[in-house]
Order: sequence, then structure tokens, then C-alpha cells
Amino acid sequence: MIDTLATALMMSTPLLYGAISEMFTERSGVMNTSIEGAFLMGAFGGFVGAYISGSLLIGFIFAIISGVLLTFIYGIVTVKYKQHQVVTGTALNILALGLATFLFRVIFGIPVIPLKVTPLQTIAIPLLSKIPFVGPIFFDQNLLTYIMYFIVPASFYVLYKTSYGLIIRSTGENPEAVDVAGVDVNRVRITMLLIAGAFCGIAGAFYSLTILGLFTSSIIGGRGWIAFAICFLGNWRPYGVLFGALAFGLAEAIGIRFMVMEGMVIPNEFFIALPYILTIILTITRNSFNIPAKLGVPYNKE
Amino acid sequence: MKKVIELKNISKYFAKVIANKDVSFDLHEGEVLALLGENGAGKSTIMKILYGLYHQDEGKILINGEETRIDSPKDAMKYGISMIQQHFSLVEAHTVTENIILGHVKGNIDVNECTNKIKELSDKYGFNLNPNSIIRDLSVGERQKVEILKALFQNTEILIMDEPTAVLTPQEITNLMKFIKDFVKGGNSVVFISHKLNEVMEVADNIVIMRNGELVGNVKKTETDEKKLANLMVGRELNQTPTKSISHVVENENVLDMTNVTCVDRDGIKVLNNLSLTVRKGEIFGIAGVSGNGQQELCEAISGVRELVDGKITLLNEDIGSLSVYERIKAGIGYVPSNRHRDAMISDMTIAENMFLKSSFENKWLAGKLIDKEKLNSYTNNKIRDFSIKAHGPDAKAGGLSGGNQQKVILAREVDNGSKLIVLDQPTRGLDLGAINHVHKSIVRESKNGKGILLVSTELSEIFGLCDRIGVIYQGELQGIYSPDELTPEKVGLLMAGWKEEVR
Amino acid sequence: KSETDESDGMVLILPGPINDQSWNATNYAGLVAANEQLNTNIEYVENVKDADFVSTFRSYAERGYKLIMGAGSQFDTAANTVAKDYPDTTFVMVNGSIAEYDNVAPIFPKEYEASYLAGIIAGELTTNGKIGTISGSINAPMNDLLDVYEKVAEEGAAARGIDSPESFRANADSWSDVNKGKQMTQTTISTNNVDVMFVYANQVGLGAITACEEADPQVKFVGFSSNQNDISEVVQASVEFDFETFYVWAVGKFLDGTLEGKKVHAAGIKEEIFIPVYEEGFSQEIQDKVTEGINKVKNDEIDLTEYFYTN
Amino acid sequence: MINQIKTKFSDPDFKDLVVTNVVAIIAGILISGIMLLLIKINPIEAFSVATASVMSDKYTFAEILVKATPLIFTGLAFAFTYKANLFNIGAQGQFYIGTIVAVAISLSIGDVVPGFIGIIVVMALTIVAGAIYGGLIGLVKAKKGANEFLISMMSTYVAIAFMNFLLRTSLRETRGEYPQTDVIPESMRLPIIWGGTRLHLGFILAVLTAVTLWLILFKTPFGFRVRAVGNNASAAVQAGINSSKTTIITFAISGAMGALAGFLVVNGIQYMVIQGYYAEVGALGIGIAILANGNPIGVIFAALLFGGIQVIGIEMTMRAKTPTSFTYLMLGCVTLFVIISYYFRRVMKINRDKKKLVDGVSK
Ligand SMILES: Nc1ncnc2c1ncn2[C@@H]1O[C@H](COP(=O)(O)OP(=O)(O)OP(=O)(O)O)[C@@H](O)[C@H]1O
Ligand SMILES: Nc1ncnc2c1ncn2[C@@H]1O[C@H](COP(=O)(O)OP(=O)(O)OP(=O)(O)O)[C@@H](O)[C@H]1O
Ligand SMILES: [Mg+2]
Ligand SMILES: [Mg+2]
Repeated sequence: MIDTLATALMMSTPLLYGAISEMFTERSGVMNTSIEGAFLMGAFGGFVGAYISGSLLIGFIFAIISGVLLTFIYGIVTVKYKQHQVVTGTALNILALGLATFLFRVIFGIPVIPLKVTPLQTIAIPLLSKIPFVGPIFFDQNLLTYIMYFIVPASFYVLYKTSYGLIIRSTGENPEAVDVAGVDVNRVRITMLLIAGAFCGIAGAFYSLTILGLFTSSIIGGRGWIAFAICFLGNWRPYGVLFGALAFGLAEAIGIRFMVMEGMVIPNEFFIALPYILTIILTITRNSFNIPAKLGVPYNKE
Repeated sequence: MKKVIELKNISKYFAKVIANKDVSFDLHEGEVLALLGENGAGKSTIMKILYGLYHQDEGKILINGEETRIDSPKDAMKYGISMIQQHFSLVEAHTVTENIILGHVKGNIDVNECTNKIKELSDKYGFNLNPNSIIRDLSVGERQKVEILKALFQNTEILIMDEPTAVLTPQEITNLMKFIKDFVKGGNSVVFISHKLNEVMEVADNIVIMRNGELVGNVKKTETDEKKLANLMVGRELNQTPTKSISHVVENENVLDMTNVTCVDRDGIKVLNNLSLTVRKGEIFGIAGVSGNGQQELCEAISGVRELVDGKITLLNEDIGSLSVYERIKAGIGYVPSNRHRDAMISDMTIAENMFLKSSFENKWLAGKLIDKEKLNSYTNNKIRDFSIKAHGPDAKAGGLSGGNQQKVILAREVDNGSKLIVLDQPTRGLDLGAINHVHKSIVRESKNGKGILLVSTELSEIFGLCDRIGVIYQGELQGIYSPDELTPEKVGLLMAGWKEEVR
Repeated sequence: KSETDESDGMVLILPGPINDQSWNATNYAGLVAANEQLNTNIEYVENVKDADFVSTFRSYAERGYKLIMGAGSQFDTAANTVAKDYPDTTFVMVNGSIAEYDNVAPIFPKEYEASYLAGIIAGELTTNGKIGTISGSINAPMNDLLDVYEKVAEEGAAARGIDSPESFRANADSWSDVNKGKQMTQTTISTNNVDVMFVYANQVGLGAITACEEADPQVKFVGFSSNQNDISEVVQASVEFDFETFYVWAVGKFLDGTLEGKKVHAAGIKEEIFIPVYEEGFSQEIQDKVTEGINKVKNDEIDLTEYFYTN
Repeated sequence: MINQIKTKFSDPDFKDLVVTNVVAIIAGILISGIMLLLIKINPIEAFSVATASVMSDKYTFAEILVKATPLIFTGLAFAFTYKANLFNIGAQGQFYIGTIVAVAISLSIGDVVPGFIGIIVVMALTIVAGAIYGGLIGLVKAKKGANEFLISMMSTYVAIAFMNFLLRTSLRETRGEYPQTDVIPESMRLPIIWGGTRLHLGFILAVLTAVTLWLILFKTPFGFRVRAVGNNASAAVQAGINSSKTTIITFAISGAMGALAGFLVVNGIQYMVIQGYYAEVGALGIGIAILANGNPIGVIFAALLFGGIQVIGIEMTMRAKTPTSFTYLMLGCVTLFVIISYYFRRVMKINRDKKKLVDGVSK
């Protein structure tokens, strides 16, 4: 039980990084539909960096660079060139898959035994981790999960209590108002995308450098899209996103628990599909939407 | 007087239009400069260039005598220039305060401090705004005030107002004029864009007139009059607005009969309350009132977009209350909605396709199973000619037309759709004199053809000039139905504000 | 028939990348060994998608290749579809079990013999008799090899006096989702208290090894199909499929004409294609038990098919 | 015909479209080709070996058309909603639904019903299934205002799980080894239209479908309404167009296209369902629709291009030992450059218009 919850929390970490970054970009009016590719680039870049340098820190820096590179291209094409976001994302996701797999071959050739790095370890926080029940769940985690605890309140603060947060929110609702107020709309959007690239890079590297310590081309396997969906589920609000990420993390942890239980009556495909079905149901049943009014619409001045 | 801004030989080309050609004029300290011109004359464009939203293709801008590059609104703000856009640029989901401070505060937001500051500012100009209201709950008049406060919040010296009165009530217009006069007293300057001659004559010191992107006049108010301005603006002599006197015979047969109609909005609040009226054949029935009092809902109840919760609507004695929009179109109801961009046309489609929009179900356009393109085009060409729509042909994108011409396209279509009844909601809002004239003539012509016309307008002169009977609407109810000679503008003003005669 | 001069060509078709550190890499190694030892020039094509099986087979057959091998029984259907049109080409499916035509000669490693050895090791390694397995997918050969593994391990544990040993089997339904491999293993360990893991699911196994490493106390992992001892300290022994020998055996049979068609050619411990490999310092006693097992099979002293639950 | 093409080319917009697309495609292939140098493969050699092989062998050449067939349908699936400003990115899921229905029906009626009728029945049922699965997305979009992009994406994952479940249970092959189905009987297979290749009747069907959809979209009142709802739903409602209905029908048609792709794969190419095969057919359909600017006729050509790239990619892996990821690299680069070319086309058009305008003034 405690294990499952701790695992759930750990599993929700990369989802949260991805979803929060998606929330910020979408608040500014752009969907980051290259999110799956950015995750993969992060996982790939992170592994390469860490393997070659032997340092996880450098790995994560590489991951950030790789993610940012992809969202930068995405930003240029969708924000500056104003091309359709879903379509551009599709192209970049295919490209990222080709690129990561191809470059892995270029860099490492055909290794005989699997390449591994030592993954990021958990750090039990003294005292706190000894609290019964709560301790082992919350305070025996890795650094990135600890950072996650702060990301949500920090996002809330930035979004609602700072002038830049106001600009971000306004950019997604009515970019013209932002433009007229003397703020460069496209710059805001591209900035959000670059930050998202960094977050997604870390999220992707979480799989290769924290959970596993290795890289394969199927390592992300749709989890970027889950983060994307969580942003919708969370109704574009920081705490909503937190709830969504935890829900998906929990679903994944419980699903796996069912898979290893013998004599289970429910087919495991059901659990695999469950988060998606849940997203669909919630999207349909929720009656008040907080979707940014100009989400997905490029800003055309002339 | 000192020149603060000099525009020199500015030209601006959009892909398909010359928006400005070789435009030069100056703005002086402490002056109200009116920019007058028809729809599409290039008024907004030249001011957007000054405000840094567009960049000129040719020409230069001098500020305080020095040549200056303005690349973005940020640059413009540095020189104390603010601009209130023709269409509100407010974030509907946010509060008044958030809209006003957007982009103008740094770091953390101290909401209380900002709110107080805005409250002060608002009180100073007698605006009576609650800084914590959400924009989407505000009336258009209030939104206009928010736009003005946005400018004032940044210590503006040069305030550009792009058609600020288009959506205001007479009372609100009077207040705005007063504000402008106060504002320039301190040495500030205002550019006031409009095509309402009376307002221009009231408030301006100097008047710049544009036509087709070019400057056609730059005159002092004291040296001109409305007639001269009108001729400059349109480039030809204007007909008088047609009035009832040159009108027509109203027959005694009811086209439209609404009895005790009640409608509610999303939240279940009554937006039409027990409203009854009749429109007879050949009659122009006017609805006067401050906008937002149920006019749009009234029109939608007739067109079928809005459901009735109670009451009855008949068209030529047939109950249409339960018919769909499509069936009502087929029954002969034409409707020109007030928000034409949103509700009446498809900007990305051609004029011909927009003509086809409401009659796509009709077999007359079919050759076999496919659309008869030739027939549609020749029909559209006729309309372009009849309504003197400025466009290069039926295949021109509707979105590329100026506002007035878009309205003509819609009118041309609805005149044919509305074979029995035409409902017009603010048909001349934002239009220039030439276009207004054209619309008015069309309305009168159609009523002469025996159609019933329901004309909703906030423009009293329009109502008085055209209508056979007038209903005044207030909070979803009719305050009474009058013939024009029973009413004075003062009395209408009172009725619009909610006063009701005791017995009638 | 074909303009190109490739009538002596031989090719191996692989469903995944040759650097997958698993099934495809093993087969690729087999090919390299055959080329070296038999002086052949077998080509390979990697990462062939399910959708392209037929056209890839056909494309080589059309060009007159005399031997077309496919690494995996998923090629069975495609090979038999194409084979009837190209009687001069021999189709050899590794792991295959369908041979409808005279020119189809699947070769089949008796994986259950390998898992028998793995089962012996697991039976000796476990301290609490809780034995965990994860499969990449469920099919008949997989069931067989897991049946043998579990029974043998349980017997071994029982023989060491462990009370009612138990096996826990789970199916990952994936051969590539590393992440899932790790999560499932973690859960198996924590819910069932398993102390020896055995995973036959390619990359999924890599995730499982990570989970065993991170478990506290660490869980032992019996390597399978390739030598996984170097991946982690939790893997002390592996049963390696010696595909080099297997390939040399099969290609050799093909070259000397003894690889008849319409027949499945099975190989196993007797052909020496399953090799136990140990880390330095691994218990000699266990090693001896494994050797004993090998000899039992070689001398036909044991019928492993009796361990199948369903027969 | 030639004159028609000539007059088309005299339209600068059309010329731009062709020229920029060609440049984008070449640029995409070139850039990915350069990457080959990283693994010490000579791209020119690799390409020419592969191309020569495609050209010299009619079977391989026909594979381009074979590969293009399902892609035409998934391309149409996206294009049809795209023109309506809707986004059905669930073609992958609809494709799988199509394969499941096609294989299940083919297997169960294959020996009972005569082939010709059987195939028609299978096709009809696949269309119905796809139309329902796609139409449901339209339904929640229309009635609940749900984001169709998200819903269609999620629906794909649900379809995959559903397919995996069936492949593990009731549809699993008789010998029970792999998550794949049995092979459908010969009588249920679409006839081959080019002897010695795998090219089947489905290709003709795909072309005819594309032409039909083009007629519907641009020449019929219904198609007009579809585009009207897409462009401005509010105006469409005021015009008496039932926008919910139109959205639902549009999605249903789109879903049927996706499912038809599945039908063609099962009854025309693979004769069975294999877990997770054709995993990119949906995403590639999006790229194809974009390359074609949503025009159903253009979809045919774009699908042929993508089919060609895939076949060349396969030949390159076989002949020049390029890794398979190289095909994705090519497809990704080409699609990306095609998308970017939209931007440059627009810039070119604006500049041209401006120039015309300014020239007109100075005259
Ligand atoms: N962003 C744009 N792209 C293309 N054409 C434009 C654009 N903005 C304006 N135009 C065109 O430039 C011309 C001048 O437009 P502008 O908005 O300046 O007119 P205006 O005088 O403000 O008219 P109105 O009274 O209708 O507001 C019009 O023909 C208009 O269609
Ligand atoms: N949690 C919050 N903290 C501070 N301000 C908030 C918070 N939630 C909403 N607001 C502000 O209150 C106003 C109410 O807006 P609205 O009712 O549209 O909120 P919303 O759309 O539900 O929230 P959001 O601002 O997240 O879109 C907004 O301007 C928003 O900035
Ligand atoms: Mg909101
Ligand atoms: Mg204007």
C-alpha cells in the first residue's frame, strides 16, 4: 500500500513536469503538441549526456538542451510562421523519434551489452521520512520529486500573483490586448515554449535517468500525451494539474499492481485504457471550462 | 500651438489594398483632432501605425520635431501615446484592475494598491467603475470606460480614440465628450476618430478628412460645417435620409405577431419578459433602447436561434414558435444580426459563398446534385452591382471587404431571404454616411414592397427618421409603443432609462 | 528470372534493431559467427515491420536469394505465404513452428530446456521459496518454458527444505516497455515478497533488473537468453542462448543439404546451444547441479515435457 | 488536359504551391541524407541503389501504390475534418477499429458467403463501425463542446487497448502463439489488379473515394455547409445550418475513412491483423493531408510520395544498411519542411500582391 502510493507519487513526477509546462504554454495560447517528442528528446539527450560525462547533472543539462531545441523549432514554426499546431506537432514527433533512434546508433553503434548509467537515487529526509505512513510516501523520494512539491505552489504564485503571470494568462485569452499593452505576444509564447522544452526535457530524462538508467526508443511510449491530457483534465489550473498528475500516477501504479496479481478478473487492457477513458469522460461531463479563449490560434497582426 | 506629432507622407499597403497613401498631418498640443472618413478610409490604419501596431511602408513620423521609429506599442507608450482600439481589446475573463495594469506593472502584483489607484482614477473622471468587476459582466459603455482608464493609468499625453462612441448611449456620449474636453485642458492631445459629423463638430478643434486611404481635407472646425464635411468625406452630394414622409402605405395585415414572449439566458434569467408586438405589412417597426436590454434576444427569438419559454410568435398567422431556424428562413424571415462578423458572414469564404450561406438547402442552386456555380456567380454579380458593393468580383473573400461593404453583402442577402419579414439589428452601426444612406434606402424600398420590417437601433435619428411605430425596450420589456409624433427625444431618453408612463 | 547476380544470396530478416541488446542482437551475433566460421556471406536487414514481412520476403526471393532466414516465429505466416511461389529458395524461421512447404524449414530452440537450467539455479538461489517470473507475451512456447522453470525451481527449493515454495507469474504484454518492466517487478517484489526474478521479455527485462537492484534487500535475477551477468551485480548467473552455435548448426545443415523442408528442426541442450554462464565466485555447488541437469537431458534421463501444465 | 495544366500553372498561386512543395520535399530528403554521413554511408549511393531497385522491379514499384492505399484513406480522414476546421487525429484508432471489424467479419462469414458479396458486406460493416467510432467524437464535440483533438487522441489509445484485448482473447490465432489473428480465407481477399505484384483493387477504390470526397466538399451544398460550420459555427447556426449535425456527420465520414484504411489492409494487403502493425498510418495521414492542403485530390499524390519514401526507405535498409530510423527521419524532415513552406508561400503571395498594388499606383 505504502509502496504503491510512493510509486504513484514517483510516477506522477514527470507527468507533472510535463503537464505544468503544458499549462503555462496553453495559458499563453499555444498548445505544445510536440510534447511527446520533447519527452523523447529529453530521455535521449539526458542519457547521452550522463553516459558520456558520467554525471547525472550534465545528463539533465543535456536533456534540457535537447527538449528546448525541439520546442524552439516548434515555436518558430507555430508562433513565428503561424502554422498549425497539431500538424506541426505531428511532424516533430515523427522527427524526434527518427532523430533520437538514429543518433543513438550514431553515438553508440551496436553495443553488445546494454548501456546503463546509475540512476538518480532516492534521498530519505531525516526525521520526516520516519513519520509513519506519510514519511515513506513523501519523504523518501528522489530530488526531482521533492522539487515537484514546490513547482505547483510556485506556478500558482507566478500565474496569479505576478505581472508576468497576468501577461501569460492574458496572452491566451486575448493576445491583442497584450499587444496593445506594449508586450510582444510572440515573445511571450516562444518563451513559454522554451521553458516547456526545458521541463519536458527533464521529464523525459526522468525516465532514462531516474527510473531506469537506460535508453530505448520506446521509453516514453505515449507518456508525453498523458501529460498533455492532464493539462486539460486539470482545467488549466496548477492545483488541477497536480490532481491530474497524481491521478494518472496512481492509475499507472494500481494498473501494474493488478497485472502482477494472479487470477485477476479484469483484463489489464482495461487499466491501460482507463486513464484515457477517464479523460474522455471528464472532458465530456465537466460543464464549466476554463480553456484559454485563444488556445491554438496564432496571433496575426496584419 | 506646438506640434507634438507630425506624420509625413505615410503610405501603407496591405496585400490587396492601399490603406494609406501619402498621408500627412500634424497633431498639436492641447488639441482635439478629429479623423473623419468613410469605412475603409484608412483612419484606423494610420493611427495603428502611429501606435506601433503596424509599420508604414513609406513616410516618417516626427515626435516633438524629431524623426522617430515606432516599432511597437511599447515605443509609442514611451512617448506618452495611447490608443483605444476600435474593437475593445480587453480580456473578458479578467477583472477591470487586471486589464488596466496589464503590462504596466512589474514583478509582484499588489492587488490592493492597484485597485485603490484605479478606484481613485475612476472617481476623478466620474466613471464610477468597480475595479473588481469581471469584464464580461460589464456593459459596452463600461468597457469603453475601462479602455479609457487603461490609457489614463499610464499618464497618457496623446490619446487616440478609434470610434469610441459607436456603441455608446446618448447619455454616455455626452459624458465622453465632457471627458475629452477636460482631458485636453491640461495640454494633452486627443485624436478622435469618427464618422458622426455632429460629434466631430461638437468636440474637435481641427478635422482631418480621409477618403480611400488619402487625405482629402484638413480644416479648422470654425471654418466648416457638417454639410461641407459630409461632402468631403463621401466625395459626392448625399441624399437626405429618407423619412416616413416619402414612405409608403402600411397595410392592415400583420406580418409578425408576438404575444407575451418570454425568453431566458443561460443562467435562467429572463431576458425577454412578456413582450408583445405586431409588425404589419409595409410597416417599419422600430425598437429603441440602450443596447443590452434584450434587443438581440428579441431578434433571435424571431429568427429561431433562441427558444421561447413562453408566448407565441406567428408569421402571417402561422405559428412559427416551434420551427427551426432553417424552417423560419424558408418561411421568409430575413435577419441582419448586430454582430455581423460573428453571426452573419464567413470571412474566409467568398462573397458568392456568403450569398449562398442561408439558402444552401434550396434546390434552385442545384444543377443535378452539384452547386450551379454560374448561376450563383451571376446572382452575386447582380447584387454587387445593385448594392454598389466595392469588391473585385463574386470570388473576393468577404473578410477582405471593409465593414460597410460587408454589411451591404449581408443586407443584399437578407433582403432576398426575408420575403415576408426582415429583422435588422443595428444595421448601420459603424457604417459611414454613404453606406448608411444606402442601407436606409434599402429598408424603405423593402417596406414599400409590402414586407414587414423590424428595425432595432440605438441611433434615435434613424428610428425617428424611418419608423412608422416605435417600441422602447428596457430590461426585456416594452415600455410602450408609440408613433413618432407622440415622442420627443427627451421622452424616449426617459423611457430608455426605465421610466414608464402610468396609463396608456 | 532476376537481372541482378544475387542467386547465391543469403539473408537474415530481423524484426528489431540489431543493437536492441536482446533478441535481435543475439540473432545478429549468430549471423556474424556463421559468416566467420562457415565462410558464408549472410546479409541482414533489421527492424522489419510486421506490415512489411511479406514484401520483404518476396523481395529477396524475387532476387533469387537461396536462403532467407527470419528471426522469430512471427515470420511463420509470411514465410509460408511467400514460399510456395519460390521453390528454389529455402525459408528458415528461427523459433518457427510452421512448415507447410518443402522449402520451409523452421529451426526451433527448445527454450524450455534452457529454462530448465534457469529453474535449477533459481531453486538454489531462493531463500524463501518465492519465485517471480514475467513474460513478454503469452504463447505456447512461453507457457511451456515458464511451466518448466517454475516447477523445477519449486522442486529445487523444496528439496532444500523450504516450506511450500510458490511461483508468481505475470505477463507484461510488451517486449519493449522498460518502464513497465521496472514497475511490475517492483510490485511483484513488494506484494509477493519474491526473492528471485526471471524475465523473458527483451527490454522489459532491463527494467526488471533495475528494480531488483533497487529493492531492499536486493533481489536475485536469473539472466536468460543472453549473458546478462555484466548488466548488474544482481545477475550472478545467466542461461545464454548460444545463437552462434545454433546458427552455425543450422546454416551448416543448410549448406550440406541436411536441412529438410516441411519439418521443424529443434535444437537444445544436446546441440549445446544453451550455455550457463556465471559470475566469478558463483557457488560451485549450484554450478555442479546445473551440469548434472545438462547431463540428465543429454542422456535422456528426464522428460521435460512432463512439466508442461497443458500438453 | 495539357492545356488545363498549363492554365493552372499560369495561376501564380498554384505554381507557388507546386514549386515550394517540391523544394520542401527535396530539402527534407537532402537534409536527412546528409545525416547518413554520420554513420559513414554515402547517401547518394544509398539513394541511387534504392531507387534503381524500385525502378527495376515492378513488384517493389507496385509496393509504392500498395503502401499509399491505406495512407490515402487516413489522409482523407484528416483532410475532411481539416477542411471543416475540425481535427480528427484519431485516424489511427479508427484504422484499428476497421481492421478488427474487417478481420472478424471476414473470418466468420468467409466460408459461408460467396466472396464478392462477402467483401461488400465486410466493407459496409467496416464503414459503419468507423463512422460510429468517429461520429462519437463528433457527437461529444457537438453536444458537449469537448476538445475533439484531445478526445480523438484518447480514442486511439482506447482502440489500441481494445484491439490488444481481442488479440489476446477471442480473435487470437488458432495456434495461440502470437497476438495476431488467423489469415482470412482467399475468397475474402480483394482481387489483385496487377499480376505479379500485391497491388489490389483497393487502390482504385482509394482514388475514387478521394475524388468523391472532393466533389462533396467543394461542389455540393452539404460540403459547403461542412466548410461553413468549420469556418464560423455561429454564423452557420444563424443561417439555419444544424452545426451539431454537420460536425457529427463530418466526423462520421472521417472515421469511416480511417476504418476503410483498416479494411484495405486486412482484405487487400495483410489478410490478417497483427498487434501494433501500421502504427504510424494515422500520423502519416496528417502529414499527407497537410502536404495536400486538405484537398482530397492532393491527398492522392501526397500519399504516393509518402508511400514512395517508405519503400525507398525499406530498400535502403535492405540494400545500403541504413537504419530503419532513417525512414522516420526522412518523413519527419519532409513533413516539417512542407509545413514551413506554407509560410513562405504566404509571404510570397503577400509580396506579389503588394508589388502589384504598388506598381499599379506608380503607373
Ligand atoms: N490587417 C489588415 N489586412 C488587410 N487589409 C486591411 C487590414 N486592416 C485594414 N485593412 C484594409 O485597409 C483599409 C483601411 O482600413 P481601416 O481599418 O484603416 O479603415 P477605417 O477608416 O478605420 O474604416 P472603419 O470606419 O470601417 O473602421 C480597408 O480597405 C481595410 O479593408
Ligand atoms: N486562484 C486564484 N487566485 C487569484 N486570482 C484568481 C484565482 N482564480 C481566478 N483568479 C482571478 O479571478 C478572476 C476571475 O476570472 P474567472 O472567473 O474567469 O476565473 P477562471 O477563469 O475560473 O480562472 P482563471 O484565472 O484560472 O482562468 C480572473 O481574472 C483571475 O485572474
Ligand atoms: Mg479563465
Ligand atoms: Mg477603423
